[in-house]
Amino acid sequence: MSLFINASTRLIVQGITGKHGSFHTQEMLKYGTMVVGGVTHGRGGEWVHGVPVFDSVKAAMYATDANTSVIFVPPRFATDAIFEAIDAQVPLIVCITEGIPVYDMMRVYAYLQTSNSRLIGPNCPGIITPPNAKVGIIPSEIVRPGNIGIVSKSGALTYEVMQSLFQAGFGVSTCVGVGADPILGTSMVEVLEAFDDDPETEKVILLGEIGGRAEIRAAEYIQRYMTKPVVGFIAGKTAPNGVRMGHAGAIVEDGDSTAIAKIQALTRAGARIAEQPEHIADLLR
Amino acid sequence: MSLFINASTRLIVQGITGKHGSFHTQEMLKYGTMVVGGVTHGRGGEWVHGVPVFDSVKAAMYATDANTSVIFVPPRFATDAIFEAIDAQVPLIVCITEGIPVYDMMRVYAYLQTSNSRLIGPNCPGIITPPNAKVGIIPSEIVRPGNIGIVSKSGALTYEVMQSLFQAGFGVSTCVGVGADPILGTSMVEVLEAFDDDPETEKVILLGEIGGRAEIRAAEYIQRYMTKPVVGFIAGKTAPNGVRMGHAGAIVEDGDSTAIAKIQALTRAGARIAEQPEHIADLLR
Amino acid sequence: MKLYEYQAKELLHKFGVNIPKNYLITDVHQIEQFDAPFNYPIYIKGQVLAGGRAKYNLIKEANSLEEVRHMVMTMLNTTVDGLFVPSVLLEDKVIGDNLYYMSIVNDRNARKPVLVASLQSGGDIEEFAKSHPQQVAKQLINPLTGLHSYQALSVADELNLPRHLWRAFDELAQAMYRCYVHYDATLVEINPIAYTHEYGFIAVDAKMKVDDNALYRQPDILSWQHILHMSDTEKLALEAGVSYVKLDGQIACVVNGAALAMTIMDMTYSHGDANITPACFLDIGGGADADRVVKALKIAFSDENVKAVICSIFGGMTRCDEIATGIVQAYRLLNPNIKTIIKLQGTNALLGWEIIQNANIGNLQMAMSLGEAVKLAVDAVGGMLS
Amino acid sequence: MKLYEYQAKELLHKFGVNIPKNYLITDVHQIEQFDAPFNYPIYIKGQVLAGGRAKYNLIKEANSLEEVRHMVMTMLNTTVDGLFVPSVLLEDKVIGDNLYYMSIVNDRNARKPVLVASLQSGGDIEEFAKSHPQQVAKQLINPLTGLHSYQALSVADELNLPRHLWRAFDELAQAMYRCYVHYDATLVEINPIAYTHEYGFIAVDAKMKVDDNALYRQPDILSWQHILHMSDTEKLALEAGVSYVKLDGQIACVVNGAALAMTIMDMTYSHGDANITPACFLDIGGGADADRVVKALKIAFSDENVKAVICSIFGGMTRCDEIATGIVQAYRLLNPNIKTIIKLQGTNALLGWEIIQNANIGNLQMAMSLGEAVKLAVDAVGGMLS
Repeated sequence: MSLFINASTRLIVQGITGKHGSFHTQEMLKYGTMVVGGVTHGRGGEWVHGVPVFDSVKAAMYATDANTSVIFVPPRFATDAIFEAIDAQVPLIVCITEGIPVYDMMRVYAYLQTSNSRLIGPNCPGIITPPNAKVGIIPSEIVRPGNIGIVSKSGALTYEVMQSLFQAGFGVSTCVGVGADPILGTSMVEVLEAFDDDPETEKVILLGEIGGRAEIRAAEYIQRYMTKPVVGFIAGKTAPNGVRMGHAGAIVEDGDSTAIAKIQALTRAGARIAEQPEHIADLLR
Repeated sequence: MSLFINASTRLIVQGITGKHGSFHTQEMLKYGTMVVGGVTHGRGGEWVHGVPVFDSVKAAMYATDANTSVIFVPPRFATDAIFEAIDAQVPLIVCITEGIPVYDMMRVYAYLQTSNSRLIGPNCPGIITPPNAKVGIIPSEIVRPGNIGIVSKSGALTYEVMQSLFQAGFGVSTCVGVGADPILGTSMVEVLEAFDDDPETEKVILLGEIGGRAEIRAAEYIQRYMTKPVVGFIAGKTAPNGVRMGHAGAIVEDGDSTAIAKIQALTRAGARIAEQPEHIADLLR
Repeated sequence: MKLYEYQAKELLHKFGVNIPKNYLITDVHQIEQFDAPFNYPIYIKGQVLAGGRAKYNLIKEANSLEEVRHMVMTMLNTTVDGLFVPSVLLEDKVIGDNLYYMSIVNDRNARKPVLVASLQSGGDIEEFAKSHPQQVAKQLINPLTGLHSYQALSVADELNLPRHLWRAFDELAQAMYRCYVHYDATLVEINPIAYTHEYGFIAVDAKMKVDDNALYRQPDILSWQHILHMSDTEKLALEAGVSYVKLDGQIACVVNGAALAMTIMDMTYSHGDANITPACFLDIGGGADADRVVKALKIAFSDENVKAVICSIFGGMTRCDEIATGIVQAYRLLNPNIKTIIKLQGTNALLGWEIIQNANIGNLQMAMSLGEAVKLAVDAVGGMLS
Repeated sequence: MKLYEYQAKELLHKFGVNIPKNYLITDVHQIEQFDAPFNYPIYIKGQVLAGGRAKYNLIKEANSLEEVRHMVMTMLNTTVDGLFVPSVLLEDKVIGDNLYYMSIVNDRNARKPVLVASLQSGGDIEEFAKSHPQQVAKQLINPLTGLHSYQALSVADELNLPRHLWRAFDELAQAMYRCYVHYDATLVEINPIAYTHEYGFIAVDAKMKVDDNALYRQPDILSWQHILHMSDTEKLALEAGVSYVKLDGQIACVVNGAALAMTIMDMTYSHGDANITPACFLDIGGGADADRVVKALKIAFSDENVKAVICSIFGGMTRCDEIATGIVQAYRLLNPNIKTIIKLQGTNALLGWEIIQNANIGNLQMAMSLGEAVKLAVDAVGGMLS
């Protein structure tokens, strides 16, 4: 078992003919992910790294019997791509795209509630379940199979942590990047729940940052329900108030959205919080 | 048993302080319907015919434990009234109002699919289950309890038929006016299904008219599934093509929407079709 | 409410649809002074609220200013097969490689808007769809989320549209959908659409219908209502809020409820005397007051063909006392030499009967059933005709 | 993107919100010739992208033309507490019986827009809501169906608003919501709203923020971007598509990913030497190409305080060879006397390392861990400062 993806994941790539879509299709294939199809409107019939391209998600689903889709299209087409995937009843949709307008995502989220699809992201690095399932852009050379679950808002910070785990000899059950946008398809809490239920996972790393209340809610969940130990790191202790720090979601707007408040809440909930990413491995021992 | 309403119906009237709302509240009360509350925004605290008025459906539902709402507000406020009733989780909503824009109703219908409410109408006369439950505007002096179910698109034509049944000695289990708008909350077929399941109903009268395919679908249903005999009448054999005949929905736009096509389909399905309304009673014997 | 071609094009253009350069003539003086810079040949298109204009000679091609003037003079303010021509549109003749069809229309069965497109243009799309289902593509639209690009593109795919046109095809569909939503249209149709290298997709002819029930929130469209060529009677009906359809016979049917009114029409037709038929359909709707009844009867009486009126009311929302008051007022006001057969039942029927009886007007006659009402009316007409 | 008060009011007014008569001064010549017909006293309001203007003396009352001119001269083109005043709004002083608060804002936790209103105006509504929860009413809005009137009315009810104001209150909320949707706002706020007999509800002050990610489809808003008072560096960052936050220290953090950049900032702060802190936050985002890196470094180098750069990239979407190419290009182009500590890992990291090494630039130094990168940067700054 593992979270969301595993060896039987059959993936289609929306935006497969684009620069990023094509590059990461190759990376995912290399890792062993079954990329069974791609979608670019108007490019059906082509092939990308040996993967057939279709003109619609529906056609790709029909031809390939896929169960997962990853979205690499530019932000102004990404909302449409998510709706297309939902309407084609893709069970798991992972949206890598950064820069989707918030209003669009609120509409997507409301629509998602009436469907059976799960959306991860947007603005996320995706999911990796070593040794051979990767959906998204997480570098795979820094991860080996193991029993540590990772849930994170960010990309690069997560990779830093994964590498230090790798160097310290730890392996990962699944790493899920939930994304850093204000409106996300899947919340940190939902991933914590899944880790708690996952027999492959023994300990969980939570990587957060300023902005929103996701980490506060995670702390509430950890305190009330979580049975497995959690180690955390929160970025942005020194970020100025009211300024958007890169991510659309990374902004201190009220007391609960500061790094300090989140660190305090998680600590109170029993999680162990690292001072800097490279200390996380020590706290896992 | 009976369809949709019965002696335990607890009704609120949206638009109770209006001319029609107030008049028909009195009529429904006279008939014995439990009208437990009314709603007019900004008129909470008043009383109409002994019925307390509330400022919102939510407040009325909370205070009265109602299970049904009837809507008498003017067309430009009626869409909002239906959304309010759906959001307040009223199980049965009957909308009498005529003249709601089609686009609004398409939105309402799509939203309704994500809820547990049933909508009857709009632009319908409502429902009556003799001897003491009436939601809407169907005149009650021309109906007695019995075993004939009636499903109809129209108001006045239905009353004519009810009166001739009354004079011929027949009684009615439930009469449901589904409405004559292009987009309706509940279709004729859904009502036929309910009649087929209703132990109180032995025979069913279907009253249709030109426009749409509801009667064609009813014919398909009757042919395939219906166990009880159906007698029908379709108005508009002589209506000119392409002209809207009063109702927003009453317009011949294609072959299936003519009275003749509907009469043929229903006849093929085994229903007996009356030449004029006053002959219906004869066909029931 | 149907819109004229030039109105539909104006609205579509606001939402980004390309239309040919054009010039509207509504007054004969305009054409006397006309000298707009067109490249001949240009189209001369009589504006009427109906399709199939070519067969009425309302679409012509002019090759010179002289011809333009002559053709406009011949069309403007004429009546062709019952259709008045209030204006003439002069328009660049667009030469496109291919002609397409696209519309957004309410799909009553699906209870959703639907995008319909075809590589085949002109003619009746419904008929064409039946005979060539492969050549017409449709996508239902969820009105809560709107038309998705992927849906428009899947239509393009289904039609085997050349791929370099897909984006433009999607943009056209999106523009039409925005226009449809913004104006509460029940139909937005471009037929044909041409594709040219200069403009991309461009609307050669366009149709639009706007939901009458939504006109209250469409001030721009409502302001066009006065341009519609309506008879005085139609105007009166519009003001009174009654539904009026003129027919050729002698018996006016004034009824609350469309189905009942149609039923009475049907019964009149099937009465046996083919010379005596309905004069009009007058649905006064639910909850009519006395004033609306007066106006409805005024409309009925104003038709010279009308020899009798059937006023059949079964009150639900409608209150029969209001109806009776209206009838009496109309007779006091107009005192027509026409019989009105009255059938009142339902809400406050007894009060209504009383009002009629107390008024003591000789031309008012009561009926107890639809059959009786029709019979009395036919007899009254028969008496007058013989 | 934040809008100025006068911009927010202009947009709200388009959607039907009443605003006081006003006049915008952007140029000192306008005020020399100014003689608009106001009734004194009028408000003189310096336009800045921040709240609490009263405490900066940016909101004043003028009683004569003389005073108007004097006040405008004092405010216009000044910088108050770091805020530049590019324009001054002259505005009718509205005298209302009561002042209200209303906003539509994205509720991140509910993942929906929310309507917020209060009978209490001015100040921080979030703080006020915490201390007086009874006096602030909220309604979550389903973005697929929009703001229903019943919701606005229930807010009016909850606030015990006088009932004769309910319809107008609903209309105001509807207008604000339409404005919010139309312009992809993340906040539309009127605070305070006055109620006057002449105008009904009227916006005394207004704020609006528009989603940066949606600016591509908001040409009107985008055209206002040039009016924003931005430093050259901020303009460069905007063009390059990098996220730039200026800070007061000496170490520029050029990173792909906000969280990692903030982590490096946090680590720099906690390094021990309180005099050595970050100079800026520069998030080059995912998938940056060489050109974007060049621009980011240009921004970093242009700050005189910058004594060292940390460029830490963990490539996922980003390819380290592109990053390395950009760094080398920037040094070839600008040849700054500043050390850049480079940490490259992930996608194509080896290629990146090679490019850096082959370039053979003395000021480029590699680090293997975040800790090492921060230490090397702090040492470099320490060396220059001592």
